[in-house]
Amino acid sequence: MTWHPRRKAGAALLLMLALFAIVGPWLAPRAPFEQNLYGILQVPQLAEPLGTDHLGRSMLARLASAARLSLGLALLSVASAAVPGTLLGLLAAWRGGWTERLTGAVADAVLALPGLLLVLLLSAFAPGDYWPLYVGLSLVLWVEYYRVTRATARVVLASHHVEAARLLGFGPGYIVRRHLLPELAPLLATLMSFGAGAAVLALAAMGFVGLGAQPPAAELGLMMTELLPYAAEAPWIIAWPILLLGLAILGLVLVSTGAPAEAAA
Amino acid sequence: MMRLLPGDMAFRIAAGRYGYDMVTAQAAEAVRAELGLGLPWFESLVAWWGHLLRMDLGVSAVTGAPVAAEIAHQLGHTLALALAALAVSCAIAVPLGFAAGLRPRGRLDRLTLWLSVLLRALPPFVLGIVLVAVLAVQLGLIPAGGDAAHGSLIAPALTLGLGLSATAMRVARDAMAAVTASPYFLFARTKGLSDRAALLRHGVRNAAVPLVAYLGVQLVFLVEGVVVIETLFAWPGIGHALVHAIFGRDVPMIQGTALVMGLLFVALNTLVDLACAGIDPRVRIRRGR
Amino acid sequence: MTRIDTHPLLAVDALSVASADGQLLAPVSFTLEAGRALTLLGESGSGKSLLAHALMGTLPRGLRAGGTLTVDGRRCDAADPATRRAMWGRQLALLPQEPWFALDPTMRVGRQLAETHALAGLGNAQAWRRALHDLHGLGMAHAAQAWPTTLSGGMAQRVAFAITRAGGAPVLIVDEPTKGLDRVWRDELVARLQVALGEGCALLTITHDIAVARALGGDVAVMLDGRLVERGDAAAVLGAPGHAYTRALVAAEPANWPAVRAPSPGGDEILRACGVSKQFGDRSLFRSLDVTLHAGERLAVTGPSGSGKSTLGNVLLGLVAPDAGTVHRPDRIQKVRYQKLYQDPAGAFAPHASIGRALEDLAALHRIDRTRIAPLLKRLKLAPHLLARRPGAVSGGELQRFALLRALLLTPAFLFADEPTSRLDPVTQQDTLALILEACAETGAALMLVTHDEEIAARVSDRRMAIGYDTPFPQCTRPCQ
Amino acid sequence: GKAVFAQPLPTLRVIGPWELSSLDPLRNGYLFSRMQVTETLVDYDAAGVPVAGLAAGWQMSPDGLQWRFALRPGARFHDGTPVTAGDVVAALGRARHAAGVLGAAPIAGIDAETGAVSIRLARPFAPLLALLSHSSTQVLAPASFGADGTVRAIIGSGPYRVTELAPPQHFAVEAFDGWHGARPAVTHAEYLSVGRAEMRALMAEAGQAHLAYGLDPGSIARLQRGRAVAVHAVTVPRTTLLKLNASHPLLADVRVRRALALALDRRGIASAILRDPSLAAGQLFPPALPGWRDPRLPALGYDPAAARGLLAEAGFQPDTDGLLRRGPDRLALMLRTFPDRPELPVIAAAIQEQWRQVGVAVRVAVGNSSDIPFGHRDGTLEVGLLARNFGVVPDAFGAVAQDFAGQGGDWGPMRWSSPVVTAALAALPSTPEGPRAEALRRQVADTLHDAMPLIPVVWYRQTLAASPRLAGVSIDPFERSYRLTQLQWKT
Ligand SMILES: Nc1ncnc2c1ncn2[C@@H]1O[C@H](COP(=O)(O)OP(=O)(O)OP(=O)(O)O)[C@@H](O)[C@H]1O
Ligand SMILES: Nc1ncnc2c1ncn2[C@@H]1O[C@H](COP(=O)(O)OP(=O)(O)OP(=O)(O)O)[C@@H](O)[C@H]1O
Ligand SMILES: [Mg+2]
Ligand SMILES: [Mg+2]
Repeated sequence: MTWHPRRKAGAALLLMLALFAIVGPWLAPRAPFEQNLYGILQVPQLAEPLGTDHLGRSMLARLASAARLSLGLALLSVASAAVPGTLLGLLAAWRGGWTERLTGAVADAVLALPGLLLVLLLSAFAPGDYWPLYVGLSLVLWVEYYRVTRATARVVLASHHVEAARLLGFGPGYIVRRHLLPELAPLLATLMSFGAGAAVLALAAMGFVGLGAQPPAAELGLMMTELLPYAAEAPWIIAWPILLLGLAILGLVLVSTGAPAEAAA
Repeated sequence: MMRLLPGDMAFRIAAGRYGYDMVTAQAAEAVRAELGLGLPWFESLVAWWGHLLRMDLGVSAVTGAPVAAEIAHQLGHTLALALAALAVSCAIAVPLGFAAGLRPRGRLDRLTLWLSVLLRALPPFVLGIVLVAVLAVQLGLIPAGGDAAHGSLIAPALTLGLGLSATAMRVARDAMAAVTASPYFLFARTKGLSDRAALLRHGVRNAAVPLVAYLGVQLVFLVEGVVVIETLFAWPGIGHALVHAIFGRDVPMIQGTALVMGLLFVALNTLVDLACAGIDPRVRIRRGR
Repeated sequence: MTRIDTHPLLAVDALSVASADGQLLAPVSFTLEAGRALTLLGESGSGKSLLAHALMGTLPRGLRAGGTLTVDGRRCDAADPATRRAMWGRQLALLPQEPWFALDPTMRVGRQLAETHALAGLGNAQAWRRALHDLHGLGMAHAAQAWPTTLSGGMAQRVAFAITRAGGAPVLIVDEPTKGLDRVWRDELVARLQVALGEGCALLTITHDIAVARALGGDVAVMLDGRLVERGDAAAVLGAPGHAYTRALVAAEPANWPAVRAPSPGGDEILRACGVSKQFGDRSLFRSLDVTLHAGERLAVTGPSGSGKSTLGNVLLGLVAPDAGTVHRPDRIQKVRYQKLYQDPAGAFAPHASIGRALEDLAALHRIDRTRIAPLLKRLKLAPHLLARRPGAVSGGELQRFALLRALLLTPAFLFADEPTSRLDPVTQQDTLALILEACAETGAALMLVTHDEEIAARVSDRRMAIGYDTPFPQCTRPCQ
Repeated sequence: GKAVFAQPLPTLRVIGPWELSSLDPLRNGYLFSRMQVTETLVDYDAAGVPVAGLAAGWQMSPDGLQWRFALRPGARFHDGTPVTAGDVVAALGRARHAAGVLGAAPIAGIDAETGAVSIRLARPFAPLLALLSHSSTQVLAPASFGADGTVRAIIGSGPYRVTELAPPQHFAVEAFDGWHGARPAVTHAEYLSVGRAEMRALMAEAGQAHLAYGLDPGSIARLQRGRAVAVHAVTVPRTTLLKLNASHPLLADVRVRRALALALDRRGIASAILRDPSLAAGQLFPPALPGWRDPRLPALGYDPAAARGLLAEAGFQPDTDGLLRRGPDRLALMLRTFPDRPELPVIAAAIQEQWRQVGVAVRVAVGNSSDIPFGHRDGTLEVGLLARNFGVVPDAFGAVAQDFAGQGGDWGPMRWSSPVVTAALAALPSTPEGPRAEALRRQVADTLHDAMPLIPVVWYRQTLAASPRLAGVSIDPFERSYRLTQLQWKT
């Protein structure tokens, strides 16, 4: 399979980010938690290539460890939202009737329950960990995939080619793979790439209302929250995590826009 | 469910009520006695349902005001903000996304891609601060916060809407790209419609199917997702209130809010479903069979 | 017909089409004159539709046009579609080969037509009246408020034609405008094309129906394998064909087919429908219909367009639930052995998977011997390299044959063939039908063939059914016990 | 273009982080007394001296058990009704709720007399005046209450009356014509709650707020550079401190507590997080509490080597990972704090790292503020980081007494007591102001400095960004009033 240059660029970008997450800590002069209260908010310089944060910690070291934690968890939360969301959406569109009504009601119920409550409940089981936050997020976020999938799948399922495939004896798995997914892929790819960014930002929002900040671990979203007060003084400091997140989203978008359905169009 | 959460409810409520300096064990015990928090959970739930049947949502454990009145006040603000943000996001995402989708891989497509990546990577509070710093402080165009001044809806709605438009723009673009590649769109053009007319009559409606489904979900998330914006811009909305209620373990308030929001969402979703079916007859026809 | 003075409206100079793999259409040059028809006949897959798209500037991505054309005095580079964009609908109009896909699924039929009338500067009300008038003239007065997905194949064909005509463009290119239409509507359509000619239009018609070519008169051109092999005055060429292929083409007209042997009746019952009725809205398609089919039997179904032939087949296959009555398919026969050839083959393939992939998947699913594919390809005159293409990148006739191939791989017990040869040139049509009959005979499959062509119906089967008339042919139904 | 949305003269806008979550004086009453809508019997001046409030004057019986407060003659509520002794008694009765400060006073009874209120005490209690200045004792007109006794409106007797109420964010006031004093220059004002410090700073800068309370250090630095606003600051009697569980096996040893105190780089924290090294807490009581603070005490220092020494003395040895152990126990602590004051989690992170340097493993849990008193009660709290306001009322005695009573109060030490402190606090209420009282207070300060049941970290400063168009701006160190009546518009 030949890859579109855009896709290659995206993959290269993601690879670079992964590399940064892995080797970054070695590049950094200090451990991510080491502070220097007398050298805060320093501008980037040779010793501190990305400057220091509000507690004089090395931004390079913190970004690298945040990249590892956040991007991994963001992908996890996207996957754990997209997979059940899409599957349920497909199921609802496929079966219609009470299956659709039931899953729809569940989705409504999830939306009606304050998502924050879910996240809080989950984080009560493992206080201080980040994964409950992300998993809690995906408990809410799957609805997005569910509804969008259902809406698109309904139209596709009404088409002749799906009817023909059924007549030819193909099962749901095949129809999903060959008929539905190619149609859904660009949309899902977009939602997922941006969803990874949304997950990180959602965590930033939680930090903003005072949830989830468990020092000293570095997490992209929470870094943005805690650096906000220093944005006016040292804008470059808060720019780093934003830049990193932006690059990650860009990489994902580029990789996914090369999806098969579009490449051949 | 609230009782599963860590921390003692009476203490939490006392903290919410009196401010943390004043929370003492005595205050907490007074709260416990006043609200009957010692009761087993099912008794309080039954009591709540009983009140509910009489259309009574109770009074907030923290503020002591009737829940219904508080929700009415806050929900109105939140809905105003959510709708304004949705309008902003549509106003940005739909034209830009559609225009980008008309020429996939064109210059505008690339530009909007960068734009939406940037908007998606910027946390709303940073965006909000930047907007206020530029629009309110530097240019003095809009008021910065609070609901008191006229036009104070602008900054929060803009912030929220911009953030939302990031993904919506791409969804719109993908949908439109699919439409422009379709034979009926080509036929609409070869039969003589101008690009604009073809877009308006045959492009928009077809591209709207996935977009409406997506925006429908967004509207729902908006109501809760506004927390940050409400906190940042001192907007007296329900997201902000709900967060406080959850932190303060204000059970009547949470129950009331969840109930009202649940009803609201069911209504919204039904509306979105109807809209989807209204836009696309194929869905209706298949169901009719 | 009165002849009006002719002048060239469209002059084509060395127009060619190439893909990355090579040339699909060798350079052709011709002119289209006002009031004179040019009819393109030719082998299925010879490049007729590509020629039409190259003229319009609507070639699919990946294909390139070469040469130049002059429309109404203006020269355009064929490779640059931008110059023709402004002429669309006003100077140039194209009726695409797949009318079903050309209609916007989210707009009612009447409005799609009316908006085209409005382009001529009519007010909304007047445009709507014109649209109703058009639909009425095409026998579809009741369909103005219908959604495109509810149209029958022939109805979609007629609507798309009306829309193409509505703009009043002087250069009219119509790609198989009569396929799927019964004789009455075919003649009506031809009459309308003649009216257009009378109004001074230049007409390029692509068709497989030689009767249409004859009726239109003017010039005919015959295409084979991406090049023009013969052209000249219609009567002359069709009366005394010069090229061997043209001769074959004319000889293969269904009217010239030898009558086929009726199959020996008997065999197990394959399908029994008792008292089935179906109506959509307040339009009743058929009422209390009984159909019984035994192994090896052939039933030809005819009827006016939109009368419910496809719907009947869908009811028998269980794809559409009847309003009343029952359909019985014996349990001993596997479900997948009830097969259907779709009226619109383009809609019946997953658009994003290559044809080869689709066949491969089918073979894997039902453990079909893959060596059966190659001989069938050959028999259907399908080039193996087409397997790598997606359904959108082959010609309509090619896809129709692939659909047949796909159905035959499953050795059907019952085959509902909905206009299986309507997109094929007469030669291929004859071959293909022969293949269908042969395959059915071999496997003892019951065949239900829908066709608008009485000649074909007559030659395929003695058992006939006509629906949409007040009294169905008495012999087609057998009472249920 | 800057002037487009700036308010024209009449309405003064005050913004602060506090939300108007309730009208109840016990809950959010302070906003109304700060905006000078309501009054308390006693008021305090900038020097911390009690002055007349709603009470024109007061007398104490020689035994200190009977107080009589004469009401200001002619005092009227905003609805025109006169303020009666009965109204005051009712207000004080409500304020004796468990969550009100008055609950701490040994009050035997409160009686209405004509034009006066008398309070009987069970024992002498000097800080009574201070308690009577607390906003929870504010006096509301009877018409303020609904049939069920809940507060429905705010009808006070101060120089301003409420014109608009939109909880939880906003309310507006205007000068009250029936006020006995001179008509203030600021005739209209409003309060708006804005949660984020950054936004408050921006609003002040944009001219959309005239007084913006509570600024973050980053914004202060920026505002001071510009000329758009004047920045005022005053240290307030609030100390950010670590509350230690003295019964915890690891913390029971005073050497460990001292070591933990020595391991803190307060100057670093103060300069990095609060941007003012002078806020490093040299002792528990801040300079804003002159009576309590002992100026002779050596300021707490930063000496990690000494800290390690003390820990070694206490039996802790470094493990391979550099963290300390004593036998099977790791020197690991859980530090609880809460985000209500945004600097607390940041300080917690700094402390975590500084303690790690001397070998103490700390896990930080940022939760709700009530987790600390709750953890105090059920004994699970190990270390809590909090900001304690000793100036809830102008006399810090109330807060101190509450914190150090018995084994320690909810916001004071935990399971720690000292006979010296107990005795001093018992003696103070009946000790008249003078060298003797001063000595007692010093005893308290010195004992705390030595035993370290609470580790002071930094002091606190209240900041205010004021519009340059205002004259007479000042901050009340006791956070009782926004002093609207003292403001003047500059022409
Ligand atoms: N997008 C494409 N890419 C590559 N090849 C194509 C594409 N579309 C059509 N072809 C090939 O070009 C040839 C001509 O196709 P065309 O559709 O013009 O045939 P046609 O003469 O119209 O046949 P029919 O009568 O069956 O419609 C066919 O062999 C077809 O496979
Ligand atoms: N889902 C539907 N809803 C409403 N009407 C429908 C639907 N499907 C088909 N029809 C109508 O039923 C009628 C019969 O359709 P059908 O496709 O069976 O016709 P047909 O005999 O196959 O015609 P043709 O020869 O043109 O293909 C048409 O008038 C069509 O508009
Ligand atoms: Mg063709
Ligand atoms: Mg049909």
